[in-house]
Amino acid sequence: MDGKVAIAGYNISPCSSNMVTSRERLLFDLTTGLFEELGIDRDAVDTFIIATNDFLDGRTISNVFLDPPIGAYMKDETKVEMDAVNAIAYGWMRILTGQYDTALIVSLGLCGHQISPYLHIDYTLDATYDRQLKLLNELSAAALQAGSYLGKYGYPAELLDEIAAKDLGNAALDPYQARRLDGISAEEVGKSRYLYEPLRELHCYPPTDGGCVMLLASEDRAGELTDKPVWILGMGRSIDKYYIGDRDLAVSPSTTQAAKVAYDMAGIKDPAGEVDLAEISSIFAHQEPLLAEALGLFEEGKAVDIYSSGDSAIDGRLPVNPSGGALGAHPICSTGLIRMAEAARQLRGEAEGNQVKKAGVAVAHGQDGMCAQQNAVVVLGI
Amino acid sequence: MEETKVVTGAWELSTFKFRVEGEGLRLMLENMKDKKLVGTKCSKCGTVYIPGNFYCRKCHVKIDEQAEVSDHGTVMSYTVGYSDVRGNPLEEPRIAVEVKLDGGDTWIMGVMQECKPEDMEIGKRVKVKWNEVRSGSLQDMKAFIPE
Amino acid sequence: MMRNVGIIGVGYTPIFVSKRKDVSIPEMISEAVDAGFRNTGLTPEDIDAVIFGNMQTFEGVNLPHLWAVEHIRALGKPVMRIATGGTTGMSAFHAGYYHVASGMADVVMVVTYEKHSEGDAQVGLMGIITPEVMTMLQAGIDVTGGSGMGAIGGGSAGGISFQAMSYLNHSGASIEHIDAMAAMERRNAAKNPYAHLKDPECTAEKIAETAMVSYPIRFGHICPTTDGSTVCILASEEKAAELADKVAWVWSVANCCSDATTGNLVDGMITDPAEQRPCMIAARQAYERAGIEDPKTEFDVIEIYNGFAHQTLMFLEKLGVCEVGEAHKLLEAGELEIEGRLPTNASGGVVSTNSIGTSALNRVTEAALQIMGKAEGGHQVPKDVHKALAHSWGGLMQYVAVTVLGDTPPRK
Amino acid sequence: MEVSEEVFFTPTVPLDFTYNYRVGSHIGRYLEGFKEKKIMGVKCPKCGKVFVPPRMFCGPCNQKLEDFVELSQEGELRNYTVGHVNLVKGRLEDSDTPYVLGMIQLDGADSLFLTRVEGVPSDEVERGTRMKAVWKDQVEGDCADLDHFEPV
Repeated sequence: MDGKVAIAGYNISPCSSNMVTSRERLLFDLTTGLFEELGIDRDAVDTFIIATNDFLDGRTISNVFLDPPIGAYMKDETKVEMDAVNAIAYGWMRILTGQYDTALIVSLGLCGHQISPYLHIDYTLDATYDRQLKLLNELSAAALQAGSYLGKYGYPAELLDEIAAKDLGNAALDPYQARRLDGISAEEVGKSRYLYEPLRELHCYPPTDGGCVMLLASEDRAGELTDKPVWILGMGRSIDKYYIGDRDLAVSPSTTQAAKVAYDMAGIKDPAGEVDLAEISSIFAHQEPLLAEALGLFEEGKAVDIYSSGDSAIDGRLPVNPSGGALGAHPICSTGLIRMAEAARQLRGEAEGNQVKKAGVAVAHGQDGMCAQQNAVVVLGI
Repeated sequence: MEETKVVTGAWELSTFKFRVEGEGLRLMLENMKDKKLVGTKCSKCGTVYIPGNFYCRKCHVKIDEQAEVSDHGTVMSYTVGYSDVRGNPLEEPRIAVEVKLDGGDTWIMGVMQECKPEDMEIGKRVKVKWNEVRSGSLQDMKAFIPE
Repeated sequence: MMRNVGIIGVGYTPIFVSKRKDVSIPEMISEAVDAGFRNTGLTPEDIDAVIFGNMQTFEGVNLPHLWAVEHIRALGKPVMRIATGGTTGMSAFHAGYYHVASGMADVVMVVTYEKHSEGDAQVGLMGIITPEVMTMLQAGIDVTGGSGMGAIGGGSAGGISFQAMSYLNHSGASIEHIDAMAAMERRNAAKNPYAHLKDPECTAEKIAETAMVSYPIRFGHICPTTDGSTVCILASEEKAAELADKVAWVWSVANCCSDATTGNLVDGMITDPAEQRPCMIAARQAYERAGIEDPKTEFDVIEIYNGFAHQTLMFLEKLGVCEVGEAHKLLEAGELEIEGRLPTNASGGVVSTNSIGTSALNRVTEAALQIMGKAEGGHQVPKDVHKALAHSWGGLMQYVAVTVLGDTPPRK
Repeated sequence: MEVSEEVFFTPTVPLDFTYNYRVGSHIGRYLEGFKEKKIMGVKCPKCGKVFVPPRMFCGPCNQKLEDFVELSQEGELRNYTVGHVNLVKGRLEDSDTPYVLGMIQLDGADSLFLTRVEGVPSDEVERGTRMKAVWKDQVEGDCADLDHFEPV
């Protein structure tokens, strides 16, 4: 790979279950806020990439009214209809060609007040089979995955309470998270109601409104824009089979494949030893250790020890989701980008109450589809 | 080619709760009671939006200034409708116009009345036909008619 | 560092028709994917990444690549879903281009489709502005009352009439020219095995007999809704040399957007839909990047995205391949015909075949096949094709994407 | 980023967009089998695996699948979840009674099959239980014909 690409800046919205805003207003405020911080205006942006979804926004061509509010009037704009980590991948490639020096990645998901987020997965299902059977939905599929994961290693269901308590504790310290349950214990998590066993309400992401924007820049341009560039060291993306009956749900081969590509690019040989922190789009509690294993950060079969020892806590050996992750907020399409922004916040040493001790190399992850069918992994460094 | 079974599905748009920006539209509606058309003006480029907008779509800056525009304007484009999009004929042709109101920069769509299709042309001067009774609704502006 | 990128193969579903009753969505897509592999001799192992695009509200399937992952042979590969409305196919192609140009992939497959028969295209288009229409209702307007609002209900068809009228007014062309344009494209379509509405004997008079929808748009000027899928395979220069006999090289890509031009009472429009400044900006940028000095003389073939027949004429002018007001004269002189000086939409264009997700990609693939000399069924232009221009528009008439292709690599 | 609710119009859409899906050759063949209370799978000529429901491709082998095989109506419960809620148009609603969804490996199949499980209390479900298919009395070649599975 020739040339380097940096995160020059980002702006995360405070997320909530009901953000009293419109898509236009949210994106206008996010972009102008970022531009102000960087001391630039829309002229400094060469190309714009929007990550939204027609089914979440409730309209055909969901980006159709979003170009002026992000400053893209009479400029180059395109849309990646996936988690915004994929839009980052596109912006990164555009800059690598040398044709563009800056790319603004824009994402929003109004999945709290505007739409039930579970419908978004319903519409991805095989329209001729699964949607006719009406048994599968995002939650029942996730529960089957959780059962498969716990069953594989013989983990107790209480592991899920431990994971969620760790994440929700972190989320309570983070200014951008929607679900704020200060000081919640694993026991209290274990008292929340069952949705689909073994998943309880607090093991699952909360329906969330939110958004995030991020400016990528070439090496030369990054130097002019910021004193604290965070570099994209590696990127990988991959996809698994569709039918959950075909998949071993306890593992995530596509995450492993994506991570291998990203680590190879970044020159990382021993991820568990070399990565300082991870921000993972685990939208259900069991997905955090499952994906951390696929990312090579956790040893398989050791999840109970890892969570009981505090190894993955903010002050642990390898903090995972020090921001609280997607159990704190999951504005679909933005979640992976927020993970990247949270990782950048750590690497820049600006994470305040969530700050980990050593932050030199971070991994961020985004997902799409049922049971994390499609995954994107990015390695960041300073 | 063998025909295969049909099954159904839906996109449940009825479950959506949209929030559509309404600052500018509400400003216009309020003033329409008094036969006034009030929009907003970008202090950077001077573009006058009717209905108003909370930011300038061209400049990407916030807008705070209001601006009144005339209820007279110029036809920028028009069309004469003969059938609906599925080909069912309309009872009589209808004229729809895009009008740029004097003092404003945006085109707004409306129905043209008191004018035959053959008398229509781009550049034609028109004015708003106000409803006698006005309630701050889009109905207050009944149609465009020749000046 | 920008690498050279070439198109090494194209795959279409065997037919583009209004209703494919025999196959499911993924099954139909697989036909184009199979054709892509058959036409190039490649296998899925050769593909590094897949780009996928369509307009998903037309079928009500969200992220269809997830369901169709095995049909598009994408397991274990990076898949990027691109969706930008009418320009989707070309935006997806551009994403494929940047994958290869950046060095992140050597061979990329771009997959697009639309299966309009599973939904209602008018309703799908209505979905662009449903909240705005509902807002107008809430604000008191009688949406059923006038053709203006009725036209909005028709999605792009309504605003299109304003565009066509404005175009006729400033270009000097007449509605009879739009009739003649549509007729030429339907005749060209008859020579393209992958076109939908074919009429080898079509004339302007025949088009003029079709019902007037909203003056100056007649039924005969409007694209059909089509079921079909298109695949395009891109490769780096090194891989292209290894894998392909004929290559159409990508000289440049560019795109630009303005503001959604509905002109409704929630958002008044700020640009004339016939002004098409984004088209002029994108074209200028594409020509600069490709080193095109005189767009009026350098192109041998042009493919224009024309959901409505007047757009062929309008965009020829906006792309700068002729003067404003000149396009209809070129048409009258027969210069736009397959055998003419400036063959335009030899494929029959979108006005003859519109499976929306594929439509913008088909402009690129058709231009590429002309360069390769592989256009089937009699629509290959007789002269050597060295440079070709492909265009697309989308959104509410505010997105434009263009691609310039050539028969040699653009850079040493 | 947030402003007063009064700024906005909050329209709703009074209708859902509807679609008609062609099931295609493979699900078509599967549902044909249902008319005779048969469960059809499809076998990959390369890896030999049998998939249910049938689909056109084996991704890992890049093989087109055309070899339809009838599967046993019995199999083993491999995974399950107990549902305490229903999702109705995306909204969570409490279920009157907990219900069981199971992933069954039919004898002769290599993929798991999602179904409702009945005939066993939701707190007594066990992986490894042998299960059998229970059909509706009237079958029409519809997904709903195969009603549920229950212990053998």
